Amino acid sequence: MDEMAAVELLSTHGLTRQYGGLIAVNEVDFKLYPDRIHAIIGPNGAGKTTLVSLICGRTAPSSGRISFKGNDITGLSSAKRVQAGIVYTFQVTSVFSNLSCYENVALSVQRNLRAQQKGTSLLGKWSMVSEADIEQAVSKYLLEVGLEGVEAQIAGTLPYGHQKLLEVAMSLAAGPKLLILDEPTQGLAEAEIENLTQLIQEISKSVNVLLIEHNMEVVFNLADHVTVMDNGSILAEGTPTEIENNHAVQASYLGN
Amino acid sequence: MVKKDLEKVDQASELNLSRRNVLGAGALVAGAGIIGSQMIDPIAGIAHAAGSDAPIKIGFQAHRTGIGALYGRWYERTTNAAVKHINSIGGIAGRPVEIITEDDGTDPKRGADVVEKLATQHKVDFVFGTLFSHVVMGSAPRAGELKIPYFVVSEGYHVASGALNRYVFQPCITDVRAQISAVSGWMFNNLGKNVTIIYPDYAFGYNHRDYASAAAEKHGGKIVAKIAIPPTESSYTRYFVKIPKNTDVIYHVMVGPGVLTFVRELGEHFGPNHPQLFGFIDSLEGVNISSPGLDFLDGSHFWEAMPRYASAADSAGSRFYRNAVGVDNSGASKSDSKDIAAYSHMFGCWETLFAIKEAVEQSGYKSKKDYATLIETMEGFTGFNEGIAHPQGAKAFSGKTHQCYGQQFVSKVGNGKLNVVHKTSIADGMYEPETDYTKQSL
Amino acid sequence: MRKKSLIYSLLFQGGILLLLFILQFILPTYHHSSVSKIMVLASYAVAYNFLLGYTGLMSLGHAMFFAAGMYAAGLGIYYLELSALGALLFGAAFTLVISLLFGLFALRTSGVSFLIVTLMFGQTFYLSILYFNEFTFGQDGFSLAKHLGKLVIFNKEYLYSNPDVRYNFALILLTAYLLISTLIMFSPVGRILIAIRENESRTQLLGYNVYYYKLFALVLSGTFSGIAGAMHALLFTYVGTTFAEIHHSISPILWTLLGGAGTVIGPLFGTGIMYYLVDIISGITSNYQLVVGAVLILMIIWFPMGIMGTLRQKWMKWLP
Amino acid sequence: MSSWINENGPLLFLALLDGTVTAFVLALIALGLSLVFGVMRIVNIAHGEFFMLGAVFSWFAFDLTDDPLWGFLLALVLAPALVGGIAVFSDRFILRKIKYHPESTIVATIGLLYVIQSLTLIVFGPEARAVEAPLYFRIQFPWFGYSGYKLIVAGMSALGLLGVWLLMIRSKLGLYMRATQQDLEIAKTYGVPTKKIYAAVFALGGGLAALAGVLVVPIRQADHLMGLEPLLLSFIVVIIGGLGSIRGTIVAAFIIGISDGIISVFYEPTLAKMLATLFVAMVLVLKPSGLYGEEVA
Repeated sequence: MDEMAAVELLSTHGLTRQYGGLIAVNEVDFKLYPDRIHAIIGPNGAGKTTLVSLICGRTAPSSGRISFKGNDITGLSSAKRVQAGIVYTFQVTSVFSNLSCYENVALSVQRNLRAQQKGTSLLGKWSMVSEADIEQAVSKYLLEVGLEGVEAQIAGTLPYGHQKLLEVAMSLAAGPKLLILDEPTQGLAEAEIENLTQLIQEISKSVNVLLIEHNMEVVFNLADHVTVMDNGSILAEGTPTEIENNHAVQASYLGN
Repeated sequence: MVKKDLEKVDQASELNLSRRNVLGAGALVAGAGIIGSQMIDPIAGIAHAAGSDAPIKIGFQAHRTGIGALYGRWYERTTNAAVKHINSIGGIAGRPVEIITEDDGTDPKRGADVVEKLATQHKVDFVFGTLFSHVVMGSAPRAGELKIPYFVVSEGYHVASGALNRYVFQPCITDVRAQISAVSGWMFNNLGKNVTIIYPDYAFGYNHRDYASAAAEKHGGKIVAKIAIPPTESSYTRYFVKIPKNTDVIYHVMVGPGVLTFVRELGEHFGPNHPQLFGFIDSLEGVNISSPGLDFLDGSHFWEAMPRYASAADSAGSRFYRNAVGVDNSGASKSDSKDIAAYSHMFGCWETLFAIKEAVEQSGYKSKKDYATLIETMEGFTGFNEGIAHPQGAKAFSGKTHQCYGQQFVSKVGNGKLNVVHKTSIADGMYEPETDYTKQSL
Repeated sequence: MRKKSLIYSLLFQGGILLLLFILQFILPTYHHSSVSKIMVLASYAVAYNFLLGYTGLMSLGHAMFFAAGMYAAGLGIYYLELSALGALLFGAAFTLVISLLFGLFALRTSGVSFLIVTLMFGQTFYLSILYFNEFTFGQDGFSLAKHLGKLVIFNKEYLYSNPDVRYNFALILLTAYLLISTLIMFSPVGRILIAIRENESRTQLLGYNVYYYKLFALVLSGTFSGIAGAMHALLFTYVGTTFAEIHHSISPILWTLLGGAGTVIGPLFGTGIMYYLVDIISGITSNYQLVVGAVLILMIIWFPMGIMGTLRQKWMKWLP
Repeated sequence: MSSWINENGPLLFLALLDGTVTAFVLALIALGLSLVFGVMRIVNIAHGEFFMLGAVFSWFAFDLTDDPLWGFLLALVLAPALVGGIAVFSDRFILRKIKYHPESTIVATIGLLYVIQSLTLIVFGPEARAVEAPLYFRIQFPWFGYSGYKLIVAGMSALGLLGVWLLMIRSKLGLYMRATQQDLEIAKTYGVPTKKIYAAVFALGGGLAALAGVLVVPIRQADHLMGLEPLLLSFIVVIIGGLGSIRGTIVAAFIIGISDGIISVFYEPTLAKMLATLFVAMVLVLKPSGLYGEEVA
């Protein structure tokens, strides 16, 4: 519990989201500390995806607050949150399937490059971003996820596993401070899962990772810290070992 | 409306490219293109000299589709009948007449294209036949640019007002200003002094509003209310409550598909105790007077440019014309008694073709290079005599305004038909010319 | 890869524009004039395509922008005695304001709602031209022939409606639109617009404020449509409500889809083909609208990518 | 106040009377558009042409029988059926082929609008043709008279609306329609024949417009261009009421019908139309769900 002393990267306070009569996320106080892989697990309908949707701004909360690096971001649009460094990768791949892989990653790269520009130009900041720089960065990120050479391919024609990797490349290219991976291993073959696990390990050296995952093997392999959700609330928190030994968790979730 | 002086044609050098490099490289390219083209001078465009028996080609801009289609069909029938007759009597200056028809969809955009197509692709000698005033407004500038005589049959005031150009003539249908001036005097003197005017909410209607008001002043009448109805309206009852109680006469002029509804709802609104009605036949052009619900019009009066129902008073020319265009004695098509003619407008097509014939023959027009002579000849005309060529009646013509002035009729509805009760003189409709096209260069 | 595409497409468009430049010396009078008109209308379609083809927003009210530019230029010449260039700039500025205001409201909606909002705003604009007829000359419209000055090139005077002036000004307008469209489409901003068309919410989650980019596309498209309208007023000297009617909003949809939505040059082909189709049909039958309707239906069923879209898919992958 | 009533009372009364008649007819036309949107998620731009076809078929029936009453009764049965048939045909051979994609549907139905209008022009001709009312009498109020047939139109429209309502809540078709409107995928898994439901709804929508055409034609004659105006008005109504909501459509038809009547009578008709269209645009922008409906995607 020594990490408690560290300053949290992200925290929520009484975060709630209701859909009609259904409370998907109920008064959740969630804390995420830097420099470790944090996993959220829980049965279907526990509110995991809703919680991360609230965090990345795809969904507006019914009540409660969210802060990131000490700033209140509850009112920020999803785009602003990406700009602040909260980047989300989709559960079901959501690449631009009609565009080439190059375009997919370039979209993400160019925003980051633009944000790094200092000074102004008559034609606006976009004119200061050069295509050569974009090209270079795209290659770098594709290489990083192990997809070198696919630039010209149309994203929708890639095998599913590669689309997931492309999605990760897009997220990395956005320059994340916190990378949220929603069920990254879902639908992947055994070998692909292993590959992805390694990649996440690698990424986590420079980027904070929040992982939502069903595959317990992956969770216990990767995570430094685990939050268990059930019925829209946090059921338990702790290291993987602590969670494994938690009776409540076993009863509600791990047991099956 | 703001009247602007018309003499700004020669105001030059607004975009002097040689001095101000405003458009940069693009301008240079344009300049090169323009000058290049000027030097080469497109091979086409210059009319080949026609042989003595080659047909005179007349382009007919027809409203076959769109809101003008009803009139357009009768304009086309009349035109074909006139050409048939002209060719049977030896054509124009010994040359047969050929009509080339293009549909303009009653749309000013397409109208301009049609004028262009007739002039430059079909290489017609003249363009003629346009009715709807917005189409005339859209097409006339192009005729001016192409320098091709353009004879309209529109009854709009736009020709005589000076809004168009020297190539546009309206030689054989009286403009709406003169029509109103001619018949409204009769209305004020015979039907009543307090008049409510109901008119369509666009230019044609404004002419009625403005010139009827002017006529009221002249004849000691009073316009007690002016009710504008949008052209898209399909129900009129709610406008009728705005008619003041002291109204003696309702002056109505409506066009478009709603006319019948208009009249019928007027009847429902007032019942038997209604003010006098004075309408422009435009309200019922192409509509059978004995249509369901129109019995209410019994005893009311209409302006007609040419009486729809034949009578003993008709001239020989008028009878000849009625037969030639295939209209029976009650104003319907001889082949379909339900098909009522646009009788107060379509004569304009017939007469205009004869006016063209007269101008061509008098000027000795041979080909497009004789346009100037032809135009000057027509500007020299002072009128047309009644006869087969001009069955509607004699007309005065003003070379300055390019507009003719003819007699008008007032008819009363009775026994399910229209009976002429008054015929105006040409002078009743004349007004001081407000423009002089002869001063424009050709 | 991208650079090569850019060079290819500039060469391709340059070739077509060069062809158009040369054509003016060859074409017979009628076609010379038709092509001038096609180029102005195609510029309108290129502007429209910017919104439909590249940003994925379908508007049913674009005639509003075309007419706004046309009326601003025309009324500016009529009342304020503006010069031709002044009128063009005035038309551009006016549509810039109109499209900005319009965009601020309308872009709060999307999909079918956006379509209907554009239709309604377009209709309101049309009705207001009729309503203020004392000022706008209502349905009849007005001619600029007497109010326009002349163009002077090397001390020689030309009317703006001179066929060669008309042709070359139309060509310049089209060239400018094609060039600007191409450059934008090959820039990072173009990439964002395409991303919005493909998947708006995903684009937002890449950190882009989608609203601003849509607003940019709408204002550019609207203003360019307005400039095309102003140019039309100058070169064809007639201003009228027919250019504000709903039919004039439907036309660029037809031209763009036929030519290929989302291809820079497609709208030019679509406009040209439709113009000549209507022209030829109206010579044969009296019912060209039947053909327009049938083309719309058949195209959307069998040929939804349009001419250039299909060509791009099959052969010209580099086409922007 | 009392002098105002004396002066403007008849105006107000007429505005309300006329507005009510307009509202009933408008509700009938707009309901067709609304049902199609609600269930099929598409906007049918050719809807006004279905109305026009109803009026035109009515004229043919009148011409054929040469008797106002029999012609009217024949048209009442035949016109909605024929138009429904055209709608089913369009659904099968156009809309289904483009998979009801919202924007493609708009383009396709614009095409359909042109085709129907042009064919009508060829077959029916350009003129406006009158049809005699099956029952005609005039009601004399102290200040003005009014067409009795117009009141019959309002009554019959009300019956039509009631019919649709019963259909929606009592019949299997109605149940299927509501299920499809709620969730297409779930409806499919529960065995709702959604293809047939789509065709039926499109036919029903067209049939309602045609029915309105039949009712209205003795008041205002039939012509091939009469479809655009009711289309725009129906849009206004459907949007203000909330796309897909029957209750909203009917309420909005009354708001629009009566307010249009009042603004036209007391102010300017063109102004009334301008304000109505602007109002609709603003409703869509500021309250996209309309009065009762759900948000439009």
